Amino acid sequence: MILKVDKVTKNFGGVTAIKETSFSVAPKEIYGLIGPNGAGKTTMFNIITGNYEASEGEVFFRNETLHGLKPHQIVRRGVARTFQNIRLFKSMSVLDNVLIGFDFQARYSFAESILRLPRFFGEEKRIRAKAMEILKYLGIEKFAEHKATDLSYGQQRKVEIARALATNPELLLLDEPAAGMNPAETKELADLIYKAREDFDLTVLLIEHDMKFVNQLCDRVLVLDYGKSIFEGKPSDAIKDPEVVAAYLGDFIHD
Amino acid sequence: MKKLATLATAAALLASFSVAKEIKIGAVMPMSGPLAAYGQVTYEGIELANELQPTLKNGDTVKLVLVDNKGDKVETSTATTRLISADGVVGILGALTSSNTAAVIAVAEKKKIPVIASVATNDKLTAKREFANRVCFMDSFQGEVIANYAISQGYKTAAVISDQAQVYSLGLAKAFEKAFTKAGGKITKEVKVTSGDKDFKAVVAQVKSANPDFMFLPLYHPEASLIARQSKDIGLNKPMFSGDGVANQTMIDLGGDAIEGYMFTDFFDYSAPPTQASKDFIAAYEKKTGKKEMNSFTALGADTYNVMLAAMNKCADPTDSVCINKEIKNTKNFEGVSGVLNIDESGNASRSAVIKEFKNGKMVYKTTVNP
Amino acid sequence: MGFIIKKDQWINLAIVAATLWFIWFAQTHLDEYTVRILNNIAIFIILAVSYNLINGVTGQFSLEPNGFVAIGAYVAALLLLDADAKEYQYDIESPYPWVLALQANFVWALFFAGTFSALLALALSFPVFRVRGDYLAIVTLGFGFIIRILAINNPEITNGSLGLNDIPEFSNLYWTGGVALLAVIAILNIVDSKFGRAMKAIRDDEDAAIAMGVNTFKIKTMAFCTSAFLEGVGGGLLAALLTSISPDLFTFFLTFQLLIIIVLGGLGSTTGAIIGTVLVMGGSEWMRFLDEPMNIFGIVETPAMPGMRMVVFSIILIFVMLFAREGIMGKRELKDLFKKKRGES
Amino acid sequence: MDFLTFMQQMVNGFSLGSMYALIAIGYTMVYGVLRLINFAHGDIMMVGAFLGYFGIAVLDLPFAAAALLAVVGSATLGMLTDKIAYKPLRNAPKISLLITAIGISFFLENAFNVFFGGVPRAFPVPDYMSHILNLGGLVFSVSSLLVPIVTLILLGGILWVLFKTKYGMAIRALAFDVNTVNLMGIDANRIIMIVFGMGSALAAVGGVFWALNYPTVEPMMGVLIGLKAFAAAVVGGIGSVTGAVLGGFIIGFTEVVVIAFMPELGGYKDAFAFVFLILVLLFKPTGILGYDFEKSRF
Amino acid sequence: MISVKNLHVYYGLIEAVKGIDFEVKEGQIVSLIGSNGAGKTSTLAALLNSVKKTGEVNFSGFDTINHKTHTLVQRGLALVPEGRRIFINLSVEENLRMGAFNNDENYERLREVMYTIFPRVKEKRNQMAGTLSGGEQQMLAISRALMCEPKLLMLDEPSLGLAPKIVGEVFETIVKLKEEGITILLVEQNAFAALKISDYAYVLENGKIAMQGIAKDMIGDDTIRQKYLGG
Repeated sequence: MILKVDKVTKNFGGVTAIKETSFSVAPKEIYGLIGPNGAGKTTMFNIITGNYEASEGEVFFRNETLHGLKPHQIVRRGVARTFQNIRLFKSMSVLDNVLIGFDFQARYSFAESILRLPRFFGEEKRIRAKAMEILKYLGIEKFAEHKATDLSYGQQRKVEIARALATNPELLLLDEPAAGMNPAETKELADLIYKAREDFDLTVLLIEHDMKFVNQLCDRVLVLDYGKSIFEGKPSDAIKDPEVVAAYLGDFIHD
Repeated sequence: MKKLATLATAAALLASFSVAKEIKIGAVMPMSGPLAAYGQVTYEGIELANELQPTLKNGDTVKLVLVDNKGDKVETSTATTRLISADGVVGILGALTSSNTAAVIAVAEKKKIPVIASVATNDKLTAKREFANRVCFMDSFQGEVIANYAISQGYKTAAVISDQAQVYSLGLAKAFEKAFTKAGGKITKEVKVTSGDKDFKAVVAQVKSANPDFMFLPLYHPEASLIARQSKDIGLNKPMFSGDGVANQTMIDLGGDAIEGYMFTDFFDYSAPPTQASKDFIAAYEKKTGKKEMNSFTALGADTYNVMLAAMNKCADPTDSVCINKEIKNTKNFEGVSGVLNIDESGNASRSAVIKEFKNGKMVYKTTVNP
Repeated sequence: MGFIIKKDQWINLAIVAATLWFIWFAQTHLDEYTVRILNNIAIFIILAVSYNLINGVTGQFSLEPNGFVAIGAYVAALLLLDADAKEYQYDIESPYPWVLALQANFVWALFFAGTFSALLALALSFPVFRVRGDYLAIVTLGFGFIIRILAINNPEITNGSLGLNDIPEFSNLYWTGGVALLAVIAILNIVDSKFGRAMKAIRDDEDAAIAMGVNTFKIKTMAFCTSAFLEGVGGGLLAALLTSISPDLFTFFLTFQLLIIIVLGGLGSTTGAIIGTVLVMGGSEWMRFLDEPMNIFGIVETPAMPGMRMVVFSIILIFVMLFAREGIMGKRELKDLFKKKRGES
Repeated sequence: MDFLTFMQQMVNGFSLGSMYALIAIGYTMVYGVLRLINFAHGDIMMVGAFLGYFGIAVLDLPFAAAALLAVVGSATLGMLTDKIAYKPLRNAPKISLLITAIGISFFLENAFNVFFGGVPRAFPVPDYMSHILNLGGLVFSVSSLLVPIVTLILLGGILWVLFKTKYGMAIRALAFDVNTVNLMGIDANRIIMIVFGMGSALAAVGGVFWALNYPTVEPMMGVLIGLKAFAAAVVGGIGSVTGAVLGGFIIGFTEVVVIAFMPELGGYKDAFAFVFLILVLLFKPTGILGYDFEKSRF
Repeated sequence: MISVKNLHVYYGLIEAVKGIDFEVKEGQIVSLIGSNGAGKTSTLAALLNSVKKTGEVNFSGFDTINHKTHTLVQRGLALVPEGRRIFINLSVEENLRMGAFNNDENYERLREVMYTIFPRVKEKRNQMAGTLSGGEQQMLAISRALMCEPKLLMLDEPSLGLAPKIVGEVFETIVKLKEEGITILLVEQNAFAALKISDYAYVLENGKIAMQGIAKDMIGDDTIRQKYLGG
C-alpha cells in the first residue's frame, strides 16, 4: 500500500469533520473519494497534504508516517495535489508555473543565483527542459510563454496538472478535477489521467461529484457521509448501494 | 529658444550695469512637516528683517532664498547643498532644531559658508566647527541661570520633566541638573515625556507624590501648558519654571489661568524692547501683522539675518564667505532685535537672558541675567 | 531568462557600462547640488528595489524599512566614528565603553550595517511571518516605530535624539551609484531564479506554492533578510553621506515615501522601483519652485507658500493612482518592454 | 501607590481610551467594508478639531453648534474623500487604495499647514467644560468625564444601527461580499459612503474632545493619535466595532498605567501601543474580537 | 420578458461574449448551457450591467443600458450568483432581510412564503448562514433572491459543487418556482440536468451561441447528446 489512512479523526472546535476513517490505496491505483458536501473529503485531502493535523489517527505514505511533516516536506516526499478551484500563479507564465514545481529539484544556492555561477545556468537549463517535456506531454507546450490566466479553463486545468507532475509525485491528489468541464473535456481529462498513471507511475486519489467520470476512471471508491465512511468498493457497486443512494446520489438523475 | 536665451543674457547684462549686484542669503527652515510651527514663526523674523534692510551699505541687494526641509535630514542636506552650489548663497540661516542645524553645518563647513543658527541651543553644536555660529545662548548658560535663580529663592528640591524627543529639552535639563546640584540643590524626581504627548495626568501625579519645592520643565509650550493645566487639575501648585521654549503667546492661550505665576527664561520680551532696533522691529512687525505680541523666535530669526548683514557690510567684498564668517565671530555689542549680542571665536553668542513670568495672561519681565 | 536569449546579454552589458560612465561623468562634471540629488536617488534606489523585493515581488506587505535603514545607519555611524569623536559628542549620557571601541573601515562598516539588519530580520521573521496580509503590515509598522523609540531612549549607544554627527563622509557617487548598481543586479538575478519564482508564487497564491513543495517560510525569510541587508547597507551609505543622523530621520514617513515610490513605479517591478525613485526624489526637488512666489502669466503674483509643493505632490500622487492603478510599469521589467516590441514585429 | 491614585489613573485611562476608541471605530468600519487601512482617518479627526476651533473662535458659535459643525463637516469630508479618491479604485489593487489614502493624508496635513499655518492654536474651551470636579478625591474636568459617556452612548448607537437596521445589515454584509450586496438591489457605494460618513463623524467627535481636553489644534495632530487609534482597532480585532472600543480602552489604559507604575519607561510610552499590538497579534492573529477576513471570506 | 441582441462583453482586450442573441419568454425556464469559459457568467453579468458590454438588452420593455446593477435589481432582475455567495456572517433571516432591502412593506409576508417553500430555511432562521450545508445555502440564496419579487430570476450554476442528490433537490425546486409563475433564466454546465427541466435552451461555446432549440428536442437529438451531454 502506498497510502494508508489509519483511523483518522478531525475535529474543528466542537464539530467533527472526519470520524475514524481508514482506507488504503495501492500503488498505481485510481481511488475516488465521493460524498455529499461537507462530508469531509477536502478535509481528508488537507490532512494527507499536512495542511491540517489529524486530531487522532495517522497517515502513512510508503509505510512512513507523515505525522509532524510540513506540507512542503510532504510534497517533496512525492505527494502532489491540485485544487478544487484552479489556483494558478496569476502573474506568471505557464512555463514559470510549471517551474515552481521544480523549485526543490533545482540544485543551486542563493549565492549561485546572485553571482550567476555555472551551476545556476546548468540547473536552470535542465529543469526548463524537463518542464517543457511535461508541457509537451500535456499538449500545451505552445502556451509556455503565455500568461497562465489567459488560457481557457480546460487548458488551465492541464497547467495545474502539469505543475503537480513537475514535483515528481508518486501520489497525485486531484480535488474535483472535472468540475466546470463539458462532457467532451471531461472525457479527455479522464483519458489523460489514465495515460499519465502509466507514463509517470502514478497513484491517484481524487474527489469528484461527476459519477460518470468516477465510474469510468476509478478502480475503487470510498463514500463519505458526515465524516464517516459508508461504502468502499467498486464504483459500479456504489451506485447500486441503497445507503449511498440515500445519502448522496438521490434519485433525480440516474444515467 | 535661442532667441529667448539671447534676450535673457542681454537682460542680465543690462541688469548688472543698471542695478547693483544681488547677493543671496539662504534660509533652511521646516516650513512643513512636524516642526512647521516653529519654522514658520522663525522665518517671519528673517523675512521681515530682510524687508526692512534689503540692501547692503554698498547698494547691493540681498535676496533671501528659503528652502523648506520638512524637518527632515535628507532634505536638509540636499537643500543646503542646493543653496550653496546652485543658488550661490554667501551665508545660511537656520535650521531651527540642533539636529537639523548639525546637518546644515556639516555641508556648509566643507564649503566654508557661514551658518547662523537662530534657536539651536545645544552646547556641542558649534564645537570643532569653524563656520557655525548662533545668536541664541547655550543650554548650559540657560540651565545655570535658572538653577541659580531657584537657589536664590530658597528652593532646595526640584522635579525635572524633560522631553526625550527634543535635544533642546534634554540639554537644558542636564545643564540645570548639573548647576542645581552643584549649588546644593537636590533633584528628587525626573520624568521624561515625548513631544506630541497630550496626557500628562500620570506624570503630574508622580510629581505630586514626590512633593518638590520647585518644578523645572524644559519643554516647548504645547507640553508645558498642558502639564501646567493638568497639575492645577490635581491640586499640584508648585512654582514652575521653563526655558525659552514656552515664551510665546500660544503658551498663554493654552495655559490660561493655570500658568499664573509660571516663570521662564527668555532671550527677549516684546513688552520690554531691549534696544532701539527692537523697538523699530516690533513697530514694523505690528504694522505688518497687526499684532504686537512677537515671538522671541521671530526676534532671533531677525537677528540671524541682521548679524549676517552686518558682517557682510564689514567685508570689502560682501560675497567673501570666509570674511563674513570672520566678521560674524567679531560681533561685539551688536544691537540686535532680541538684545545686545556678542559672538565669540567659537561662534557662540554671549548675551543676556531675561527671567519672566506669566501674569494675567501677559508675560511680565522680572529680571535680566547677564553672562 | 538572461541565458536563453543571448542577445539580451549585450544589452545588459551596455546598460551597465552606460551606468558606470554616467556615474563617473556625474561625479566629475556635474555641480554639487545635482550630485547630491543623484546620491540621494542612488541610495533610495537601493532602498526601493530591496523594499520592492519583500513587498512587491514576494507580496508580503511589510512597513518596516525605516527600522532597518535606521539600524544600518547607526551601525555604520558607530563603526565609522573614532573613539574621540564619539566621546566628544555624546551629550546626554556617556557612551558605553564597547560603543567607543567599535571601529571599522567603510567597506566593513557597510557590510556590518547590512549584516546586522539582516540578522535582526532573521530573528524577526519568526514572529512576523506568523501573521499575513494587513496584519503583517501593522506588526512591521510597529517594529519600525519601536526601533526609533529605542534609538531615542538609549542615549548611551545612540546619543539619543541629538543623534550622531561628524560621521566621516565616505559616500560619493562611486559608492552610492556602485552599490545601487550591484544591488539592482543582485535583485534582478534573484528575481530571475528559482528563488524569485518562488517569491512570486507566494505573492500570487501562498497555499498553491506550498503545494508545489516550496518552503514558503524559508523563501519569505530569505526575501526579508535580503531586503533588510540592502536596506541596512543603504542606511550606512546614507549616514556616510549626510554625516549626521538622528532618530527623527527614520520615522514612518520614510517608509511611506518608499512605499509611494514602489507603488508608483509598479509594485513588483524592479525597473518600476528605479523609475519611481527618480520621479519622487527628483520630482520633489524640482517642485521646490512651488514654494516660491510665482508670477502666473504675468497677471497674478502669488505670495510664497512654503509647503505648497507637498500639497501639489499629494494631489499628483492621488491622480497617478487614480489613472495608473498598477503603477507606471505594472509588474513588467525593462526587458519585457523590449520583448513585447519584438513579439509584435 | 495608594488606592486613590490608582483610581485616578483608571479614570484617566478611561478618558484617554475613549478618545482612541472614537477614532478607532472609523478605522475598523472602513477596514470592514473596504479592507483599507485609511491612513487619512487621523487627519479627518484633525479637520474635525479645526472645524470646532473655527466654529468657536472665528464664527463665534456656541460650543454645541461648533461641535455640530465639526461633525457634519468631517462627515461630509469623509464622504467626499471616498467619492473622489476611493470609489474610482473599488476594483483596483488594495495597495493603490492605500497609497491614495496616504495621499489624502499628506494633502490634508499640508494644505492645512500652508493655508492655516503650523502654529498650534489654542482651542477656546468653554468654562463649563474645563470646570474641575472633585468626587471623593478623584479629580477630573467635565470634558474628560464627558468623553467616556459620549463614547459609550455612541457605541450603543452604532451597534444599534449595525445590528438592528437594514443599513447596518448591509454594512455587515458588505464586509464579506461587495458584489452580492449590489445583487440585493442595494447601491453598495452608497452604503460605503454612509460608513465613511459615520466613521468620520465619530472621528470629529473624538477630535473635538481631544481639543477640549488638550486644548490645541494643529495640522499634524492627527498623525500619532491616528496611528495609535489604528493600533487600538487592530488590538480589538479589526472589523469589530466593539473590538475597536475595547482596543481603544486597552491602549489608553496601557499608556496611562505604564507611566504611573513604571515612570522610568515613560520614554517608551508611544511604543507601548505597538508592543501590545504585536503581542496580541502573535497570540491571536486577528485581534481580540476579530475574525479572519482572508479565511472566512469563503 | 427579456430579449438580448448582439451582446458583446469585454474584459480589457479579451472578448468573452462575441455577439449573441437570445430571449426568455414569460413563464418559461430557459437555459444557457456550456462549459466553463464559454461566456455564461459574463452574459449574466452583462444583463446586470456589471461588466463592460455592447449590444441591446430589453427587459420587459425598457432598455437596461444606462442602469446600474442595483437599479436593475430593483426593477425586477434577480440573480442567484455562482457559488451562492450568501452572507455567511449574517443570520439566515437577516439574509432574507437583505434580499428585501427595497421591499420593506412586503418583507414579512414574503419571508413567510419562503419559509413555506423552503421549510429547512425556516428551521435554521436564527443561525448564522455560514453554518448551513451547501444545499441549504443554495436554497437560502434562491429565497433571498426571491425576496425582491423579481420578474426574472437568473440562476448561475446552481448545481456547482453540490452532491448529485442535492442537485436533484435544487432542480426540483426550480421547477416548483416555475409552477409558481416565476420566469427563470438558468445557466448551467450540467447540461443534462438543465435540459431536463427547461423549456428552451441555448448552447454557448467560446462566447457564441452554437445551438438552440426546445429543450426536450435537444435531449432527444443524438448528435447533441454525443457532443454536449457526454453520450
